[in-house]
Parts: sequence; structure tokens; C-alpha cells
Amino acid sequence: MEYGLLVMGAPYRSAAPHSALRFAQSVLNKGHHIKGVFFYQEGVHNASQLMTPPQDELNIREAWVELHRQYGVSLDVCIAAALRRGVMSESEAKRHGQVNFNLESPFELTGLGQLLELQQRCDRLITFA
Amino acid sequence: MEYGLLVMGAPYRSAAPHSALRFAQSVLNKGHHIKGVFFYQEGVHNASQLMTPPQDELNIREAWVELHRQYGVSLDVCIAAALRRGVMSESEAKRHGQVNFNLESPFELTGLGQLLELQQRCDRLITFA
Amino acid sequence: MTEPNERLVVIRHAPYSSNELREGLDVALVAAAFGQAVSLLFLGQGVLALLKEQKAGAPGQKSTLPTIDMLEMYDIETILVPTETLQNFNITADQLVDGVTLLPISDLPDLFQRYDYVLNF
Amino acid sequence: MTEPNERLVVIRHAPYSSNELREGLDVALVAAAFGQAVSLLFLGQGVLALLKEQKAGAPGQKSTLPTIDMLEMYDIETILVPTETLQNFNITADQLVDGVTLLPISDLPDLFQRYDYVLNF
Amino acid sequence: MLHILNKPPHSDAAVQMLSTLSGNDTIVLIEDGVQAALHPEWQGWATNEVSIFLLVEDAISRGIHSIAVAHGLPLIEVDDFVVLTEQNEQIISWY
Amino acid sequence: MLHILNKPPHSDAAVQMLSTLSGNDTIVLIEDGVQAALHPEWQGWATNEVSIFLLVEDAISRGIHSIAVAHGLPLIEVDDFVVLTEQNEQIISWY
Repeated sequence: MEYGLLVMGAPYRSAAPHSALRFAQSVLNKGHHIKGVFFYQEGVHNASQLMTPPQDELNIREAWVELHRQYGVSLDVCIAAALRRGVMSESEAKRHGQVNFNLESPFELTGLGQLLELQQRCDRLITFA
Repeated sequence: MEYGLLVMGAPYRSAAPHSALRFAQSVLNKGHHIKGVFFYQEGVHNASQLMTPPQDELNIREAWVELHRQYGVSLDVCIAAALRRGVMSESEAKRHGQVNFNLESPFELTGLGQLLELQQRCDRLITFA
Repeated sequence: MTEPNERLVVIRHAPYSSNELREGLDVALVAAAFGQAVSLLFLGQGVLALLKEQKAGAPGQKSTLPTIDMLEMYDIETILVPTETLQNFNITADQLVDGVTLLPISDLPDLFQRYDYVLNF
Repeated sequence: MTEPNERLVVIRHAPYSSNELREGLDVALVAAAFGQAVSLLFLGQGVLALLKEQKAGAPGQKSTLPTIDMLEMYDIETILVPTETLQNFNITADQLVDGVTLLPISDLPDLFQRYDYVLNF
Repeated sequence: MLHILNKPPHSDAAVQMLSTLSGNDTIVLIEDGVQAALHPEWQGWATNEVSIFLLVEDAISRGIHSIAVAHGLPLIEVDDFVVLTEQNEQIISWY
Repeated sequence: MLHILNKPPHSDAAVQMLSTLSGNDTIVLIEDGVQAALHPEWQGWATNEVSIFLLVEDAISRGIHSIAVAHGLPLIEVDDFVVLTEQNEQIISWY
């Protein structure tokens, strides 16, 4: 089956990222496919490259990147939700006169239309928030 | 009187930043002094220089900076809470092998001891979360 | 009654206290702009988004009421609220914006079964 | 009964669902490390932090129980829980970690008046 | 003691606040706390000796100002809120 | 329909979920949703025709696994959770 995930909780504020990663791992182990993960609302903080947990704690962003690397899962971040919360790519940073940025590939900034399309293209869309 | 504020809510997730700024303005208008604002938990996102709201929305970080500029209010951010959530200064970024950063003066990264000291040095400490 | 790609967006958060309400509405607006048939259901704290006397908030806080008022322009004409939810808040229908359809809360199970896509905010 | 700089830290959030519990405890630990007398009060969802059967969570989720177990080492010996709160969760005292002091919820008003510094998490 | 409540009247935060009230305490309802105006049955309204105020700006923005006025509830400005913090040495926020 | 609840049983999210249940719906309790094991009086347990499962990992981490077992509640692994999402076309999260 084709799965999609909608993640709307931030690391440290919500258990949603942990629950979503755990679910994703099991889905993939069973031979299903995950078309994409869409990060919305507070979930956009999952993409922050500056997230620096203590060494004995999981870096959630790296866990998402690993999921992408192993299984090709696309990691889409709502651009409007991300910009207002201070999460942006190098090109968006330039457009807004910023020198710094904190979102890099494989995370991609995209519009809300992507979420609707994900729901329509997948057999199942599961929300973790 | 000497006031201190503890802010633990993030912009867009909580009304705490708005309520705290509104309260601060009134406190200062009445001739009181605000020794400092301490940002903890989700409140650390108030300091993010990458926060880019639409043009018709208030940039909360800039409102804090303006408060500092006009009244010399110190803006302290808990370093442990900030690092794990992806908020860091240039020097912390270097220490952690990052090229980018998103926290600059007048925001300062500091330890939790600063919060306890603020509470003891102020006549009133008000929490907005 | 089900149209192709009919979509239910459920709003459960109050105005001002967070951006959850606004970002839920944004999904409904984008879906409608893409030509999908969208219904909105307001549950719990979400019904407070429909109070017509809302005014601009604290300095710098943006109101969501203008977005609510724009829904019809986006062809979002089905705005549903359970009668019992209103009663829980001691709110009467005339305190809400125009265009709200009340339904008994006992209709919710059937309502949820009826849509192709449901998103809960 | 009040010592100089006596401090009450109130914990109201459950383990795992957010970092609020951990960061509340951190404030108590830092205050104790600075030599302040610290009492901890667990209210509502916060009492779940004291359940002694907690184990490590989902992969990558850190447990707060080891921190709770360390409190005594930091000379935080007053760990307060209202009896009625336990009853609300159908939890009995023997399901909690050692060293918890139960008090009737009607003692809370006096308790809050007694401390120089209170912080609510 | 001054209590600041920014959550709805039936929230955990509100229930916990009520359990800590002493006579002569004061409560300021801000943000979603002003929803208490919608609930005449809220236990807080029944606590004698405790003064409860609603922040008028938050009641207006949330569209319940006229309801609060109709119920005769005491509305205060932000400046009055600050005065209450001057008058009370102990201040606790419930969120 | 499959409902996923990650909030305590007396939360707004849980109450809203209960109001939408149809016969033959299934509920998975995850994260703080497993607290329902502490509340035999929870209305959810009284809904016939609805199957309710607790995610065992979250019950263990929160220290209420043995309570759930003592009450004879059905605990499932994450893999079983995935099976439920295979079986149900409509899936709604309450948070």
C-alpha cells in the first residue's frame, strides 16, 4: 500500500515525531511504501538543521533524513508555516535578505497543495500531531 | 518596581508572547523597570532571527528587540532549551560544527541559573506560557 | 450526497490562542481553490471562531474572522456546528456569523462516514 | 517552616508527551544545586511522572524516571502529591516511587502561601 | 496572591488553580481564560472572597465582551492588570 | 473507520472522538491516550461494537502496562497498529 504521513507536532513539544517515525519504520518493514511525509504547523521544526540535542538524545531531524536515505521517502515542509516559524532554505533566506538558513535537502519547502495531493495519491494518510 | 518576565510560549503556538509584550509595555509606561525577560521551553523560538511572518503580521522577535532598544531590557534565552530546539548563536554554532545560526544580540544564551537569579533580584516575576 | 473529492475539514481550536485555527482554515481554502468541494465542521473550542462579535486582538494579533467571512467567496458553503456544542458554551445561533448550519451531534457518525477525505485540525 | 529562599516547583505535565516535565524538573535541580531549599508539588497529569513502573519509551524517547530517582541525591526531599489527585487517576501510593508525601488537596492554599518563590510548570 | 489564568474554565489549569485559592486571592482571566464569561456555572464564580477580573481586550477580541457586560462581570484594562501585580507580592500563572 | 487518540480520556479530543463513533469503528490509543487504562469509568469502554486497543509500547513507557493487563485490556504492537491502518480506509487522528 501507499502511505502518506502528516506531522504537525514539534520535537520536545509533542510526541508526534517519535510516534510518526516508529509508525513509518513498521510500515516500511511490512513492505509498504511511504510516498511522503508532510510537515505542517509546529511540525516544521522537525526540519531544522540547527536542532542540537544532547549527545545521548535522538536527533529527530537526522532520523527523518535516514528514512529518506534508506527508502526515498520525500520530506515536504509547508513553506508558509515554516517561514513564519523561522525555518527556511538557502534560497528562501536569500529572497528574504537573510544570510543564514536552517533547512536543507532532503527537506523541501512546498505549498499546501502538496498535502492535498499526497492525501489523494496515497491509500492512507495518517496524521501525527 | 523591578519586574522580570518568564516567557515559555512560542509565537504561533501560544498567545504568550503577545500577552507578555503587551504587559511589558504597560509596566514600562507606568514607570516601572523590567530587569529582564527569560525565554524557556518553547519560548526560545521568540529569539529566532529567521522568523519571517507575512508583511501584514507582527514580527515578534523585532518587538522584543525594540523593547530592548528602548528600555534596555535584557533578553536571556535558556541555552539548553534553545540548542535542542534549533536556536543558537554564532559562537554556539561554531562549537557544534554548524555554519548557520539564528540567534543574535540583544538575545543572549545563558543558563537556568539566570532565571532563578532574575526571580530573586526582581520584586515581581510574571510567567507567560 | 457525496461529490467527487468531497472533503471535510474539522476545526477544533479557538482563535488567538494559537495558529492552529488559521492553519486549519488555510487547508480548507487551498482545497476549495483547487476546485474541491469542502465542508467545514467546527467542534469544541472551534465554534468560538464563529462568534460574530470578534474584533482585532492585542496589538499585532491577527483576527481570523475576516477569513471566516471569506469562506463563501471560496465556495465553502457548508459550515457545520453541532447544536450541543453551542449549548455547551451557552452560545445561541444568532451570536454566530451568517451561514452556519446546525446539526444534532448524533449526526456526526454518519457525517464522518460520508466524506472521501477528512482532515482534523 | 519557611527556610530562606525556599522554593516550590509545581509539575503539571505527563512524561513523554512533551519536554515540559523534564524542563520543569531541570529548574528544580538547578535551584537545589545552587543550595536553595526546593519542594516539588505534582498536580494533575504531573503525578504520572511518579509512577514507578515507567520504562524507557519508544526508540529515542528519553525517560524522566531516572531524574525523579535522582531528586534525593540533589537534596530535594519534599515531593508532594494531593491524595485526591491520585484518586482521580485511580492510582495508589504504592504504585509511586519512594519518598512521596501525600497531602489533602485542601492543604494547597496554605502550601502556596508558604514559599518565597513559586514556579509553575 | 494573584492568579493569572489563560486557559478555558474547564481546563486542567483552571481546576488546579481553583484548588489552590486562599481567601482574598485575586484572579485575572486573560486569553482563553475569558471564556469563563460564557459559563455562569463555573465553580470560580462561586468562590466568595476571591475577586475575579477579565482582561477587556481579550474579551473583545474573542467576541464575548457584550456577554461579559450582560453578566455584569468586572472587566479591566492591561494597566489595571499591572496594578494588580503591584499589589500582590505572590503571582502565579496557570496555563 | 479507525480513530487514533493520543490525548487523555477526559480531554476535549477524546470527547470529540467519542461523539463521532459509528458501530464497527476501531480505536487505537497511543501516547497519553493509554491513560484510559487508569479510568474504567471512561465512556469509551462502554461503547459496544467499537474495538479499542492500547499501544503496548506506550503503556509500558508510561508505567501502566501492568494495570492494563490487570484490567484485561487489549494491548497491541506497532505492527498490529499498521495492520489496522491496512484494514481501515478512513483513518482519523484526535490530538
